[in-house]
This record gives sequence, structure tokens and C-alpha cells, in this order.
Amino acid sequence: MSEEYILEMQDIVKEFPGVRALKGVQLKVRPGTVHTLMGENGAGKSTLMKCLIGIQPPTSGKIIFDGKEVEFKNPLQAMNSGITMIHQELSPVPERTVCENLWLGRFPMKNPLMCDHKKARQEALDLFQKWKLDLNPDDMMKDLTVAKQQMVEIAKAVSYDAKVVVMDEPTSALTETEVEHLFSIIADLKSKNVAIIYISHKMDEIFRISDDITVFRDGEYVGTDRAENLDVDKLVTMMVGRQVGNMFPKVDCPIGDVILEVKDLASGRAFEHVSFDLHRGEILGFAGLVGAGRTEIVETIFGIRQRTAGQIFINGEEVHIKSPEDAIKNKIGLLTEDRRGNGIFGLLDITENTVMANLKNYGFPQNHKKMKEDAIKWNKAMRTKTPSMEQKIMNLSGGNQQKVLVARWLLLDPDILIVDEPTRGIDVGAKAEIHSIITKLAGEGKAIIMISSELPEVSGMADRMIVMYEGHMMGILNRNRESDTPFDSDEVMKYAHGEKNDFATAK
Amino acid sequence: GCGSSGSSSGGNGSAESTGSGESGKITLVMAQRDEFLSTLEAAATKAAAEKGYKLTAQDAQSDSQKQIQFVETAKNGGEDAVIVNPVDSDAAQSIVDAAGDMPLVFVNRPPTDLHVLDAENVAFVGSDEDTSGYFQGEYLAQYYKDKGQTEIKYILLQGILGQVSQIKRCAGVVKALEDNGIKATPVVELAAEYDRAKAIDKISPVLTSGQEFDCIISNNDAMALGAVEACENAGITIDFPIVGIDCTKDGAAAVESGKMAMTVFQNPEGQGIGAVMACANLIAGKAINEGTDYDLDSNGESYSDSIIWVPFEPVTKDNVADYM
Amino acid sequence: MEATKKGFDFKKFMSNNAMWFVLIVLAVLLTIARPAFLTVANMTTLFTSESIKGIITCGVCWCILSKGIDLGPGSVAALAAVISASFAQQSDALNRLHSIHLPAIVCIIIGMIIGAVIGIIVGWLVAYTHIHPFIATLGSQLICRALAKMYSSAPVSNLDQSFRNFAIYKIAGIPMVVFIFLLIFIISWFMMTQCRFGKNIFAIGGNDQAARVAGINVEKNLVLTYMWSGICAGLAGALLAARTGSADPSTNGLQYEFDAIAAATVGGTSQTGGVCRMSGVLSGILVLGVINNGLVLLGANDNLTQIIKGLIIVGAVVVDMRKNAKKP
Amino acid sequence: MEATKKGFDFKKFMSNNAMWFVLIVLAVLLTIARPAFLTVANMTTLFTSESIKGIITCGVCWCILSKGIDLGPGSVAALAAVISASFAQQSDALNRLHSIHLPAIVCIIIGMIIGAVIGIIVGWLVAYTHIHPFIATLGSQLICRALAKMYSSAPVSNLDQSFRNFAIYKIAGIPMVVFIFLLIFIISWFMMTQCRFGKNIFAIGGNDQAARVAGINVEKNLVLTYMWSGICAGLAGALLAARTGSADPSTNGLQYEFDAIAAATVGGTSQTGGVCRMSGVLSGILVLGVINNGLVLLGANDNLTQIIKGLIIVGAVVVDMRKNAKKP
Ligand SMILES: Nc1ncnc2c1ncn2[C@@H]1O[C@H](COP(=O)(O)OP(=O)(O)OP(=O)(O)O)[C@@H](O)[C@H]1O
Ligand SMILES: Nc1ncnc2c1ncn2[C@@H]1O[C@H](COP(=O)(O)OP(=O)(O)OP(=O)(O)O)[C@@H](O)[C@H]1O
Ligand SMILES: [Mg+2]
Ligand SMILES: [Mg+2]
Repeated sequence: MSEEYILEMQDIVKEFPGVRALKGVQLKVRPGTVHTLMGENGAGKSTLMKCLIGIQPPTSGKIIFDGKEVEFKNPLQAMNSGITMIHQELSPVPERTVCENLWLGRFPMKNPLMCDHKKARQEALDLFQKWKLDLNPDDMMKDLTVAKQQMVEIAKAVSYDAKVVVMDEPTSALTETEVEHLFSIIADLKSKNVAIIYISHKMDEIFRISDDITVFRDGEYVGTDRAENLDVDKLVTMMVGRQVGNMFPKVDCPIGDVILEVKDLASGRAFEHVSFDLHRGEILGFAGLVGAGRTEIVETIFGIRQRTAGQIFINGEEVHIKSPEDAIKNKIGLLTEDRRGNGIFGLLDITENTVMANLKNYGFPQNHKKMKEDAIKWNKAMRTKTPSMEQKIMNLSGGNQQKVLVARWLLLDPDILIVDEPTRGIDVGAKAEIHSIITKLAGEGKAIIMISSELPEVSGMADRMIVMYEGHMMGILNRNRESDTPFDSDEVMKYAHGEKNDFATAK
Repeated sequence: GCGSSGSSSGGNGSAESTGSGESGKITLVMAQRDEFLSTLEAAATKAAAEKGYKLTAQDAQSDSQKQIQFVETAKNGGEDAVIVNPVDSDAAQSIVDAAGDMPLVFVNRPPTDLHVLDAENVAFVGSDEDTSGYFQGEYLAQYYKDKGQTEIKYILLQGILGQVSQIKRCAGVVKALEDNGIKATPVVELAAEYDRAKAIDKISPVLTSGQEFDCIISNNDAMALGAVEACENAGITIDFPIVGIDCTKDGAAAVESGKMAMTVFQNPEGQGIGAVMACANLIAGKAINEGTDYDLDSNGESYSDSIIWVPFEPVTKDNVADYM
Repeated sequence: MEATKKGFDFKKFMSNNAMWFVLIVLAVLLTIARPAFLTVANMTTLFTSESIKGIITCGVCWCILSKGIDLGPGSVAALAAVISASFAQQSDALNRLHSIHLPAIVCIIIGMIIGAVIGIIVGWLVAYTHIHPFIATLGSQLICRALAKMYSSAPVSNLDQSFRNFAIYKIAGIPMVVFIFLLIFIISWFMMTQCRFGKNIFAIGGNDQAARVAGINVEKNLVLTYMWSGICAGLAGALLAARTGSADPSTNGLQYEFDAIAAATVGGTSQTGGVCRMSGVLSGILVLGVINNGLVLLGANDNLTQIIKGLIIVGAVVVDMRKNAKKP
Repeated sequence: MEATKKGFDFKKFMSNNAMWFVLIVLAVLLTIARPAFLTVANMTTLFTSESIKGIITCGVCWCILSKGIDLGPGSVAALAAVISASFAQQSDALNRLHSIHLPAIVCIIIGMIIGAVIGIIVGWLVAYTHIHPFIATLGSQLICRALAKMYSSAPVSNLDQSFRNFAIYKIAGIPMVVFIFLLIFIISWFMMTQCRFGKNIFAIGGNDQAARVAGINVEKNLVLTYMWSGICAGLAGALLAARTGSADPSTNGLQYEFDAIAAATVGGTSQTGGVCRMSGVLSGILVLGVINNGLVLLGANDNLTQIIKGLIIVGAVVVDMRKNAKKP
């Protein structure tokens, strides 16, 4: 490769207390290209990026940017030099407007003392227009959907005239239309000779936009190659060090009796007139765009959200679930989509995180030995990667945190397991594992509700699929067991965009 | 029912004017609400009712600013007079300013600068804090002279550091000992903030560590009683004097039972009644001590006719019965 | 989902200004009960007595906004009061602490500098050692009170008229201290809405990770926040001495921090950080002021006053919480 | 990443137990300076003095663990003290409040019930209205103090010996109050480490949303937390009256909450919730106790004592923070 590199990172080592997250890795990025960084959860991708932009200084190593050796002390220095980043974990300031979030830390000034609110708003509008973003600078950040918040982050990152833009799993909260939008933005940036470092676990995306791909494994550098020289299998082998079998190990198992019946359920305006039933051994998928109200449905069933109309029956008997406590008593489990917000207990260790929904089973006084045994058992089943069971969960990578949470619900052994975006931000290997566990549970006669914004995932796993649009059910599709494409994705998209509605009369 | 034969004389005055048909409002602003001031308040309320006034008490919670506010608000609300137990005696001038031409009586704690009493409408009723500690010192001096001892070591329990009463009481006792030829050195000075529990906690380590001392001097009875408790807890027989100030009910009981050697009676009822009488007299334009048994200040200063002294009285086992 | 309505949003306006309505209702009720309430004289009294706490509140609300707290101001005020007053004692003062005499304005500035220095130390601790502001400022509370008492064991009084005038000189019948409070309030408002500093503190209080990632120097801004709170406390202390004519180390400013925190919170400043409006803070200051003043006028027993005050503080915050009510 | 070493982790042990080392160092230094420090008599004194605050700390640490705070205990203790003491007055007491006389144990239980009721109210407010615990408990502080003063304007004294024995009766030379403190400590420890309740509070303090999703009844547990803190405060109040032989509504328990919060925090309880170890809390109580006791023995001036105390509290927390040092 003869091109000049805009960015070179050499022999980067990063140590945390008790953990060596990066063991001398390298990354070379050409200008005007999309350089994808791949690796399992916890491989050190985000850590390397944090080293780059000065959030966590590397323990050792060299960074050459634009021909000069640099060492950023804080993100501001990095931004001013021309490196910006979209962070993996969204971090908006919820109580402020979109405009203020956009100009965080660099609000335009009228004079050395006063901010220029007019200019800020106008420039925000110009920016949104330029990148065709559907955002209102006056909206409160907390009122936006996750997807829109992510779009603000993207707008923020492109608003600096950066030479390198780091995108750490930017699409994990986006719908397909927005992903397309992002890709057009990326194309535009490329044409302006901006380099993009792209991190994602979604294979289809990666092969669509990557020029170069670098793979890490366990904090070590595995290799870099042009995208066209690679395919999914090669890439997965590089990442995981072995072949990963079937991504969607769907096994058709006998569908049993109805276990859960939902009649005309509603929660305020978030969704209305939702009716369906769920059988033992069945995987019921919910598809739809982000903001379609799927999360709200399962939150209502689980008692997190208030039910304003409708009935819920379990095994034919009406239940009144007012809190997750009630739901768990009725043997329902919910793996929520907001891992950091309402999933993990960051300060507690893996054992405690695993058993937390299940404390009733450890008696009085609590049997700590049994807790630890159970935690070890289920985390082994999930292949959670951790130095020890005493590690605080906040020190694990996102994917491994997710595995601990899955372990939590498996330990509870619910009859009905609801999983909301179960594989968001999870690497391919772990994804396959989670899929096979879900399949296995269905095989044991459990009933599963699965929400995913990745259509292939729902298609690959579900026996039936309900498609939602703006809080309403649009259609229920049955799996075509014979076909290679069990669900017709064009059809699904029509429902998901509200262009087709089987329940129009029900309104 | 406290009040010795000689001290509850304010009652005489109020009896004379009962039924005079006056009706008005007086505000009493207290620095804080404690046992002493509550007793004062009760006596003042009763005396005011007898004189036909409605008395409202306010607690400034040790905030001299709030005190000014209370006075101003009383003025805005059209009160006839205001009685102030100042948080900060040095801030008396600003209270006088706030009161304007409304009759104002300081009670219990005198203004540091007595010249503020020169104004027509301002008076003071209280006891001379210089003497309270002095009585303690005189008693102790006599006690040790009788024993033939001229050098003593004492443990001092102080009130809230920086408050005038704490400063004057400490200074008074030291001065009296000195004046009477006793060389007194402190073993330790402990700030227990007038609180019984704090006094126990603070003095206990000193007692159990076996440091030598001859007596325990306390700025008030509550702390002295704390010291008594601490001695009993530590198994120390009280064969040395413990002296307090206030002559609270518990204090008097302790003097009677010999646990405390003496206390100094500060007459809350006399002060309360005297303050109300002074208000009534200011309003009526009479001499402020008219209708009371108390004398005006006799120093012949320009402000002397604006001061009523309600004397402190030393209380020992001999006369404690009068105060119970 | 529905599009939000354009134009005037009555509900939002109401909930944003709930405290002002509470204030008006309280004022009307009080005026009916005691016509003396709504007089120029009494309003002047009310504002004058709330000014000093109001100045402290203008500082403390910043700390709360930044997701912290400041328990120090009362003691800082006491320390600033004794020190600044000691330079303004009349030459014939009864108990003069030392013989150095400085112009009044310099004394006031000394008070502010003392506050600033303490604020910087506290802010440094909070920003760089990550110790919780509750503890850092509890420490400053203990230490400053003790320092004030060490500096002077008795009240510092007999102060220059020129010094006292900073609080009591009247313009159009209104004492200076009210104008100074308004000035500090306006500066606070200006910084909060018009300056980058304000925006930075909103960001830090709302999400310090986000602020840091956006390149905001979180540490520096936190130091400045506590410095500002310290300056306000120091100024309040100096003015307290000027107003009362005496600086009492043992009682000055006692519990002022709680009144200030209560006022800020009643005024809608959220203890979870990131939410504060100066207009709300003003309403909080005035609500507490009206309660203090009104209950005295009504001749309520002071124990009852405390209970009512406690209930109103809690009640106001409960009402205010409903607008931020979390979804189930 | 590499696996961490197995076996004894010295560094972790040190950082988990830093306060115990501080304690030992302090004790050694004090013993050198004043041999009277390390005597059985003085140790008994130290424990006795710290017991009542220790009991309050055992309650307050739970509130801090749950990401809250409790500013009420001092006033709650005062209220419980006057009320419980009023039922234990000797029939010939000088100023008997009323003529109802109850057995000593009932009086103590009354104190605990008062605390529990207030705790339940506060907990209910915190849990169901989402008002910040700082404000809810500031309200309970104001109100309980006023109620105590209303209940009795003078100290309630002349208490039954049987009532007083709950604090002062000595077993093997050690007063009962120490044993009661240890009992409360052990109950607290047991609940925190061995019971579901403890785990629930850890979860709630760490992430209340996640706790809810994990099926924990957040509201109920918060109410129980503040109830426990109230019970501890009420018990402490009753014992305070028993120990001093008098319940003073205006001074009892003043500022005890700060000492308790300081002790809990020095002992490693994190104000950001979710972190607390009872052994740490004990070390915190003892560190503050040693400072209080030692500085008296050294004959330090009280103002100096306050300054040193402030510095040690802040210093200890700074040292302790280093182990939790947040990544940027
Ligand atoms: N503050 C920390 N303390 C200890 N270990 C840490 C810390 N931060 C990260 N790690 C460890 O560093 C490793 C790399 O984490 P990183 O977040 O970079 O992974 P990643 O490749 O971005 O994974 P993912 O795909 O899940 O986002 C993980 O093993 C994680 O446990
Ligand atoms: N805090 C909130 N305030 C107002 N509306 C909200 C809030 N949270 C969610 N909504 C609305 O509820 C609807 C569904 O939200 P959400 O984005 O969680 O849907 P979803 O179908 O679960 O999508 P996904 O799971 O893919 O994120 C949206 O219309 C959203 O605007
Ligand atoms: Mg990552
Ligand atoms: Mg969702």
C-alpha cells in the first residue's frame, strides 16, 4: 500500500487494573476511505478509539495523525485537530434542546462574553438541511426517540470539519431508512476525503461500505485487508478464531397450547388495540421501525408501563400485572433493550447481576454459595468473557454485559421470555449463541417474544411475526416453513411503513 | 412554680393594672427557644395578658438578620411594642434602627453598647452577665479558702463559643477567682454548646483518663448536670464542687441533693414580667420600672433610667429551697 | 406519536411557572388576612430580609445545577463577615481586633475574595478528587465556622457607617442590599443563559460524561461553579455584617445554606442536576420570604411556623415534581 | 485480557480496609502522645460516647446506600427522646408532662415507633412522589424539631432508673448502650449481607430502573429503608434521654445527622449510591470517635478540633475515593 496514511496507531497498549485491554495493536487509516474495525465484544475496539481521541490515554504506543505524532489530552484537542467520534453509548444531555446538544462545549459566541443563540439556531438549521436531517433544534433532547438522539450525535460529529470521523456502532439504534441516510452521509464525507473509522457487528453493513477492514481479537491485532479480499466466513474466522455455524439455528418444534393471550391492549398513545396470542414452543417476532411501539407493548405486559386498556390472560386466566414483580411471579421474563438504563447494576459484580431477579430462591439467610454456583453455570453457558465472577459488570464490554443479562433471565427459568433487541451490539459469535439458546428454550416448550430491529434476525428466528407501525398492529405473518425466505421482506416493509394494514377496520 | 419570694415581685405590678382595659399587641423576639427563654416567654405572656396585651413570641433561631426582620415586620404589622432577646448583642443598633419609634425593650442580653438605650423608646431588662460567672468564682474562692487551698485546677464546660454569655461567664468566674486570691488554671476547656449530652461525651475522656482537677465550672446547668452524669458513669464520687448557672429545675434539684455545689439563679420570670412592664410603661410614658420591685441602673450614666436590673442570685444548698 | 402543538403552550407555561402562582395565591390570602402585608413598608422589609439569603441562593443554585450541593455558605459567610468587618471597625471601637482600617469597598471585596478562595479549594476537591460535594462542603462548613470563631471569639462590631451603608443606605426608600441582591441575581441569570459557562454547567449537571466527551473542561468549570458560590457567600457575609452592624462568628449565617437550598429547590432546581431557571430560583426565594414574613404577621407560634415551612417546602417540591414525573 | 491473580489480593485488601489502617495509625499516635488513650476505661468511654451516633449511622448508611440521604435523624431523635422520656418520668418529677407512666421497655419501643412512623412518611414521599430525599428529610428535620419543642418546651427529666438503665446499666463495666449499638450494628450487617432486603437496596442504589425490571418492589423497599433509619433514630433518641437522664427538645441530637453521614461516608459509603459495607461504616464511626476522644485528651482547643475533624473527614474520603476512581 503506497498511499499516505492520515492516521497511524502503532503498538498501542492499554492496561486497566487487572485487565490488559490492548496488547500492542495497530491501525492504519487512509484518507477518504471507510476503515472498519471488527472484533468480538471486548476485543478492544472502543478502547482503542478512546485512546485515540484522548478520553483514556494509552499506556504506551504511538499515534501519528496527519504526519505528526500526537497525544491528545482530552477530546477537545482531538476535535480541534480534526478527529471526532460518535460514541457507542449514547450520551445526550437530556434536559437541554437539540441545538444546545449540538453545540455542546463550543456554542457560537456573539462576543467574548455572550452566546449567539440566533446564530446557533440558524447554523443548526443549515446543518440539518445540508445533511437532510429531520431534526428540530428547539426540541428537548429527552423527548426524542433513541434514533433521533443518535441522528443528533451524527450531526454533531459531521459538523466539525474533521479529517477523521470515528463511528462506534452508530447504527445500533437506527432504522433502515436512517441507516441509508447515514450511509449517504458517509459517502459524502468520503468524497470530501474524510476518513471514517467504522465499528459495527452488522456484516451486511460492513461489506456494503468498507474499504479496509482491521480485525482485533482479545486485545490483539489479527490483521488488516481490503474489504474486497474478504467474505463473511473469512472475517468471522479472523474474529472468532474458529468457524461459526448457522447464524439462525432455527429448529422447528411442536407448537403447544396458548400460554399468553393479549386482548385489545393499550398504554396511553404509545400503542392501541394490540391483540395476539402466544403458544408454548413458539417464537413470536415483533418487527417494525424504531418508534413503532414494540418496546412499549412488552413493557406494558411486564408491568413497567401502565396499561390503560385491554386484558392479559395467562393459561386462560386473566392476570393483573402492575409491576415487574407481578410479572415475574407469573413466570414472565423481560430482557430490556436499554442495557445501561434498566439492565445492569454497574457497581455490582457478575454473580450479583446474574442472580438479582431471582433472590427469592436463595432463602434466608441468603445462600451465597448457591448464588455463585448458579452464576458460574449460566455465565459459562453464555460464554461470558470476564476475568472473574467478582468483576464489576461495568468493566465488561457491552456484549459481555448483555450475556450476563441473558444469563439472569435464563436462571429465572420463565415460561414466557420476552427479549427486546437481544443482540443489539453483540458480536456475531455471541449472536449465534443467543439465537441457539432461544431456539433451545422454545424447544423446551417455553414461549418467546422477540423484538428486533434487524429484520433478518426476526425472519430467521420467528414462527410468527407481528409488524407494528406507529403504535398499531399492521399485520400478522406466518412463517413459510418450506421457503428459504420464511417471511417476504418486501411485504414486511410495506406493513412496517404503514402502507399495508390488515387491521384497518379494527380501528 | 419557680421563683423565690423575693423575685416574683413583678406580679405585684401586674395585679395593680389588671382590668385597666388596655388592648394592644406586643411581639417577643427570642434568640432561640430553650428552657430558660421558654419560661421567660410564659411569664411574659401571662403578664401581658394581665395588662391587656396579646403577646406573640417568635424564635429567631440564632439569626440576627431574622431578628431585624421580625422587628421590622412587627412594626409593619402595627404592633404596639417589641421585646427583643438579641442574638448578637453587638447588633443592637440595627435592631433599634429597625424598630424606629416603636417602643423596644431588650431583654436578658444587654446591648454591648449601652448608649443605644439613650433613645426615648428603648429600654433594657435583664441580669448582668458579668456577675453570673463572678458569683460562681466567689463561691469557689470561698470554698477553697475554707479548705486552705490557693491553687486550683478546673475543668471548664463552655457554651457555644463566641456567644456573649459564654465569653462573659467564663471571664467572670476567672476574674472572681483572681480577685479573691486564688490561682486557677484550666485542665481543659471543653465547648459543649450548652448541651447535656455533648457535655457527657466531651468530659468523659478527661474523667476516665484520670487527669487531676479540683472542680468543674460550667456555663450552664445542663452541662453541669452532664458532668454529674459523666462522673456517676465513670464511678467518680463527687467530692469536689460542680457549679452551673441558670438554676433550672433539674439544676436546683441537683444542688439540693448535693450533686452540684451551687448554681446561679437567673430569674426568667422576673425578666419576662419586667420586660412587659417596661413596654407598658414606655407606651404610657412612665418610668420603666413603675409597678415592679426592680431598681433602675444606679451608675448615673445617660442611659441609666432605661435599664432595669433583675439580679442574679447565687444558689447553694442553704437557700436552694427558695428556688424549688 | 403526535406533533407537539405550536404556539403558546398553556400547560407548559403553567407548570414552568407554578411557583409564581403559588406566590400570588399566598400573597392574596395573606393580604386578605392581614392588609398590612401588601404595603410598601412590608414589601421592603420582605425583600431586605431575603436579600442576603437570596445572594447565597444565587450561588448555591449553580452547585445544585452542576449535580452537586454546597453546605458551606453559612459558615463561609460567617468567616467573611468577621474578617471583612474587622477591617471596617471604627477607630474608637470597643473591642477592636486589629488596627488596620480599610475603605469600605475594599472590606466588601475582601469578603468576596475569602469566599472565592474557599470556593476554589472546595471546587478543586470536588473536581479533581471526585469526592462528593456533600462531604467536601460539609468539611468547609465545619472548618470555616471554626476559623471564624478563631479569628474573633466575640462579635466584631462598631463598624464604619460607610461600610454599613453597603447594606443599609437607602435609595428611594429601598436599602442597598436589595439592589446588590438584584445585581447578583442578574449576573447569575446572565451567566446562566447568555454565557458559555452557563451552558457548560447545564451540560455537566445533565450528563458529565457527555460534557467531557464534547470537550468541555469539566474540572475547570466545576471549580468556577464552587468559586462563584463562594463569592456569593462571602459577599453575603460582608453584607450581613454591614446590615446588622456586627459580625458574630457563632451565629452569623447559621443554617443559611439550608434556606438557600430549599429556596433553589422550591424554585424548581433539580437535585439530580442539569435543571435550573433563575426565574424559578427567584420565585423560590420569594415563596420562602412570604412564608417567613406572612406567618410572623399572622402571629403564628414559631414552632407552628417551622412546621408550616417544612410542609410548604416539601409540598412545593412534590407539586413541582409532577411536571418532571417519570413515565411508569 | 488476562485473568487476575488468584489468592490473596493485598492491594484490594488494603484499599477495602484503608480506614482500619487509618484507625490503627491514629490510635498508635494518640497512645504515644497520651498513654491514657489506650486504657480499658477510655475505650469504654469512647464506645459509650459513639454508641448513640453509631446507632443513627447504622440507619443513615442505608439511606445513602439507596442513593438517598437522611437529614432527619437528629430531630427525630429529639422528638422520640421527649416523648419516650415523658412516659418514663418519676411520679414525683418536678415538671411532669403528664401522668401516664409506662414500663421502661415500652417507652423505648415508643421511641422506635415514632421514628418508624416518621420514616414511613418520609420514605413514602421519596418513593412515591420522587421528591429528592434531601428535601423530604430536610422537611422532616424542621418539622420534628418543632414538634419536639411543642411537645415540651423544657427538658423532660427525672426519669425512672429502669428507663435510664437501658443506657447506663453496666455489664462487665460496659454500659448497656454499647451493647444495644452492637446489636443494631449486627442487625444492620445481617440485613445488608445476608438478607434479600439488603441486596434489594444495593440494587436500588446502584440502578433503580434496573432494580424495578428485576422484579424488586422499589417503592416498598425505599419505605422500609427510611423506616429503618427512623427506627434507629428513634431508638437513639430514647437512649439519649436514658443516658443523659433528660430529654432536651432544643439541643438533643443537634447535628447528629451530619456526624452520622460523615461517619458513613468516611467508612466508604458512596453518596452516589450502591456502595456500602458495614465493616467500613464501623471503621468510620470509630475514626470519628477516636478524633473526638483523642483531641479532648490532647486538650485541643475546640475550634482546632473542628478544623482537624473537617480535614480528616475530607481527607479520609479523598483517600477512599482513589479506589473507586472513575475512569474519565
Ligand atoms: N474501565 C475499565 N476497567 C477495566 N476494564 C475495562 C475498562 N474499560 C474496558 N475494559 C475492558 O477492556 C476490554 C475492551 O473493551 P471495549 O469496550 O474496548 O471492547 P469493544 O471491542 O468495544 O467491545 P464491544 O463490541 O462489546 O463494544 C474489555 O475486556 C473490557 O472488559
Ligand atoms: N419519554 C417519552 N416521551 C414521549 N414519547 C415517548 C417517550 N418514550 C417513547 N415515546 C414514544 O413511544 C413510541 C415508541 O417508542 P420506542 O422508540 O421505544 O419504540 P420501539 O418500537 O420500541 O422501537 P425500538 O425498540 O426499535 O427502539 C414513540 O412514538 C416514541 O416517540
Ligand atoms: Mg465497544
Ligand atoms: Mg424498542
